Amino acid sequence: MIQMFHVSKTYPNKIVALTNINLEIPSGEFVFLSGPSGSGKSTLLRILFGMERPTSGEVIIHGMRITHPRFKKIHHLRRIIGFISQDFKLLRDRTVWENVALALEVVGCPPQEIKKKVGEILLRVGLQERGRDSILSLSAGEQQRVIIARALVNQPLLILADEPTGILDTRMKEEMMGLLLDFHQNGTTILLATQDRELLQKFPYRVIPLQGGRRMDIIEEEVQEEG
Amino acid sequence: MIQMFHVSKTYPNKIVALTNINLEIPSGEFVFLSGPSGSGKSTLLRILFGMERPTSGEVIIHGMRITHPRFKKIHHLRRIIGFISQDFKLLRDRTVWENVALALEVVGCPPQEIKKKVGEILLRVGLQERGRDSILSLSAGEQQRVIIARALVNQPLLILADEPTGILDTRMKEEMMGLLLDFHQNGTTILLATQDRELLQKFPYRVIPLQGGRRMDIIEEEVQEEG
Amino acid sequence: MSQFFRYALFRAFRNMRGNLFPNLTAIGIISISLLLASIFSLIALNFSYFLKRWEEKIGVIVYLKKETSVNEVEEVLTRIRELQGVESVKYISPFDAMAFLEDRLGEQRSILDGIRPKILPPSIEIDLRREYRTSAQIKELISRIKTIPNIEEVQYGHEWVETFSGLNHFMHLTQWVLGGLLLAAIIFIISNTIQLTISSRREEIEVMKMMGASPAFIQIPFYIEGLIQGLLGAGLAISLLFLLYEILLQSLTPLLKGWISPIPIFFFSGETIVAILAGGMVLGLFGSFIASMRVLR
Amino acid sequence: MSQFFRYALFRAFRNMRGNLFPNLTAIGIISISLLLASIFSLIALNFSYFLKRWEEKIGVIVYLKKETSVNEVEEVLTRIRELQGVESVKYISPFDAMAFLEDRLGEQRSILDGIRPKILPPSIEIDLRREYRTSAQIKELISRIKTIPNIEEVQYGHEWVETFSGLNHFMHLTQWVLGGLLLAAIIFIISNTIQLTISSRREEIEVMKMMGASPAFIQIPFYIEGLIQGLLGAGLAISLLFLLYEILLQSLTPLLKGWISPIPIFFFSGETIVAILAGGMVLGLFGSFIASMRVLR
Ligand SMILES: Nc1ncnc2c1ncn2[C@@H]1O[C@H](COP(=O)(O)OP(=O)(O)OP(=O)(O)O)[C@@H](O)[C@H]1O
Ligand SMILES: Nc1ncnc2c1ncn2[C@@H]1O[C@H](COP(=O)(O)OP(=O)(O)OP(=O)(O)O)[C@@H](O)[C@H]1O
Ligand SMILES: [Mg+2]
Ligand SMILES: [Mg+2]
Repeated sequence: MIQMFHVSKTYPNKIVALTNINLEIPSGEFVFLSGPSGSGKSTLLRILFGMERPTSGEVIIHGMRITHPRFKKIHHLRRIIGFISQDFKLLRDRTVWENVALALEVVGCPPQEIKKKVGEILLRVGLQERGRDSILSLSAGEQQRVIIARALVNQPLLILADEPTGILDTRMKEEMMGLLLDFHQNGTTILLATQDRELLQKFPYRVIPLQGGRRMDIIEEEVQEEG
Repeated sequence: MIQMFHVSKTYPNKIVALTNINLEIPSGEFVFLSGPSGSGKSTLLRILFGMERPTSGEVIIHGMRITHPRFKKIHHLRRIIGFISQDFKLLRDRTVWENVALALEVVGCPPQEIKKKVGEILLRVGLQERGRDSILSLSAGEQQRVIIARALVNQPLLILADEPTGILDTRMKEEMMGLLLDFHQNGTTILLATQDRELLQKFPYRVIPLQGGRRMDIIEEEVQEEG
Repeated sequence: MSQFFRYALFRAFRNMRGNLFPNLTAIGIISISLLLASIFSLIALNFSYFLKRWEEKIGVIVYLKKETSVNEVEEVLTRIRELQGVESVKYISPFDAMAFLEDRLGEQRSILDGIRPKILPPSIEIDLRREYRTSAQIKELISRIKTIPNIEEVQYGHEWVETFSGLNHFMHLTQWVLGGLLLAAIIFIISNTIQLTISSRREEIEVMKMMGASPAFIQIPFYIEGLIQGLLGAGLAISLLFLLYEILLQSLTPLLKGWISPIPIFFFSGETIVAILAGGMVLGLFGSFIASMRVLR
Repeated sequence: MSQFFRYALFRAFRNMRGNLFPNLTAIGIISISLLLASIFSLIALNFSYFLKRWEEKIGVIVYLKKETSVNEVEEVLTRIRELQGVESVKYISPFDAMAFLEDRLGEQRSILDGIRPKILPPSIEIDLRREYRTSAQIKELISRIKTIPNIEEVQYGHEWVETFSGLNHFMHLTQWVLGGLLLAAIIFIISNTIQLTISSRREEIEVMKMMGASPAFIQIPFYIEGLIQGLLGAGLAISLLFLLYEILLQSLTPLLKGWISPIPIFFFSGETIVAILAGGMVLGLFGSFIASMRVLR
């Protein structure tokens, strides 16, 4: 369960990224975030991940009031979230396997379990044979799949995905959406920010449209759902 | 004029990215490179940019035999090429303006000209008001536009673009394509690698399909042009 | 918890191996800083030992009249012994004085050929209690001695006494001021050097934070690294210093035999070496603590 | 071309300002390295000056029989003057000898009270030409002197001669071996430190290469940076050394007046300071050269 009350974000350079966002996403829902470049999609996701504090408003995730000025347990919050984002890159001097395993190491997962889980997720993203390769030897699309694997390997309760399919080809795009839908079926809440009209048209989930720092009307939302 | 003769590339980890590519692109042509993830699109562009040497074969660009073992003037080659690529990032501790200006500084452009050209190109990509902002304060799509501006600011003779529109929204995608077409109109050769079926369908240019390290048949090329 | 530390240790070693170059640089720089500091303390140690030996030499010499009889000498000795501040007294006969003179002249003793000891005056050397070795108190003592009969002249190394207190003062000042400056410089250098090695892993730290790593998980390997760097740096510094010390001593001792032999040159004691190693570890830990505060925010 | 350099200079300064922290660290580390090296050379300089003064003292003393007449002394002087390797001779009368003895005994000169100069023997001091100041040649000279009549004894500081050649040998060894090691260590440290400052801009270098920057365009600002770092580091080192030197001298001189005054302690000459500054620049340049070779590939 994610709740946002009157959340606004104005960056120090006076850019208003979000104005008065009110949102409730029940556990297990699949939601799209959409809007043009600069409309605040990534800002909203970063706030949910505790990377950015809203200028005003409150955010409650799974009962944690993460906007509380003395909220200190950000790492507890992050352990239940899988964030698929270009913001934090893969480590270029490590192998594919090591990059994915790091997500489990930092939460103190025992070695055997790491081995099992990393093997499984690499199989799911089609990189089972690239585990020992360096990140530098992957194509752009392959790197994107490692980022997805890293975010999902720890079976998060909540998945935040920022344009996860932008540079994937059609087949891979479908496979990755399939992977996310599997998680969804198992009860994971999913927030997916995308500008890909194909995706929005194909999947009948709720779309939260953002527009240059103000929430658009529900009317417009319906228009887009039809288009 | 770009010529590739029997170009093959096998990476040290035995992945065959390109096999026996023969290609001739006359000056001024607009060409698409397409193929699924891992099919060698970026590898081909990196070879043309002198970032990677082919395992065998010859490449001649504007009369420069860049595959010659004693070819030393890579920086001369790069000065006539604008490479839109995720491979070399923007400098995060500089402003938008500084990032774009760097491309002119390194070729010894006088300050007044730098000022004029950077101003013009930022206007073209719609970031005229963000010049003084830090790269870190840009959204993903805005950063991608800075990368485009940086590649184009020096009026290159040849543009290599690797998935330049992957994370742009529809309006921006069209504007950026418009920008590339303007350059094309002025005689610039353009090689654009993309998996975006929308683009391939919309623009009637030659498509060079790559597939997992071997050139696909012309028959298949035609199939895709129809699809 | 033990597994946590085992894993932290494992990561610290892996990081050091993976970042061999900045780590070696850090160790080298730490060891040079500590070498400088140890050279300084070694010099201070030897100098203060030298001063202590010198202090022991501060004494008063009383020359007796040449015709003083043995009984009279006995009386003078007894009266001096009773004075406040006198530790011990020693009678130097004219023969002893002659022997001393010959010894003092060394190679040039030939010029004494034909001199009879008899013409030299007998004298008494007075050792003072430590707390009476100050200018003022010595002067008072001397005025008392002068009242004793049969005394020709009283001498004391008054220049020495003044030099001595001056040097002692200087030593203390230097030790605290220079030592403090040196410590500050070392902490600055070590923390900055360690910061450079941490900076080179800023990306990794960033990613680990995003994956939900606890602050302790991120920092503890750096503390361990700092500890190890400090320990290795201190060990290297002591080894280098010992090497230098040995080379210097080995080359100089046979050459200067009988010349500096009364001033032995010491190396640190075992306890001091352990203390330096521990100090290196503390500095490394402290340096990585400061550095990680700055880098990890 | 001039514009190219002006721009390179501009970029070097901008880089240094933008990367203030690694640059200050580099300068600090360079200056500490150079400080170490300068302390070493300053000690060597003073030691070798001390040795030179000592060398001048190597001489032979000839004691004459007590009853030697003035004419006979004249003859001995003439014959000695004619010997090979003799630079100059000086007659020391018994009165001179007495004065020397009193001087040598200092505070304890009272023991000489009542001694007549007459009982001391007259002597002749011989200064040797520099090239004759070796053990073997002095021994030969002495055997010649001994054939001259009216001579009681011939003495020479043979321990001194041996010590002296030993020390001279040691000095040369130390200067070359230790100096070489120090230089290697300094180059290692400086190039590694500069490499760390360059590494922190690896991304920028990468991007500039991709934009078509020529290798010279990328490297020259780093060379300029290295040059400036070396210059500032050397300047800082000399300033620190001078401060140390002044503090030491100021505090010690009044205390040890008459004690070490025959051994003046020197600071570097103006030319040497310029040479050290130039050396710092060369080291910085060389360090950034090695570093950029490694980082820029
Ligand atoms: N750290 C920051 N400082 C200042 N402004 C920022 C910062 N981050 C984002 N912005 C601005 O806030 C607005 C929203 O940015 P955000 O990254 O949320 O957009 P977005 O919807 O993710 O866009 P895109 O689709 O291009 O990724 C943009 O105009 C951006 O320039
Ligand atoms: N440096 C490298 N070392 C080893 N293998 C590499 C290297 N770079 C690329 N490859 C491999 O070569 C193949 C082609 O890579 P390339 O980046 O050219 O693909 P691409 O067509 O650009 O794919 P994408 O659409 O995902 O960017 C991939 O399988 C990739 O893993
Ligand atoms: Mg975004
Ligand atoms: Mg690619």
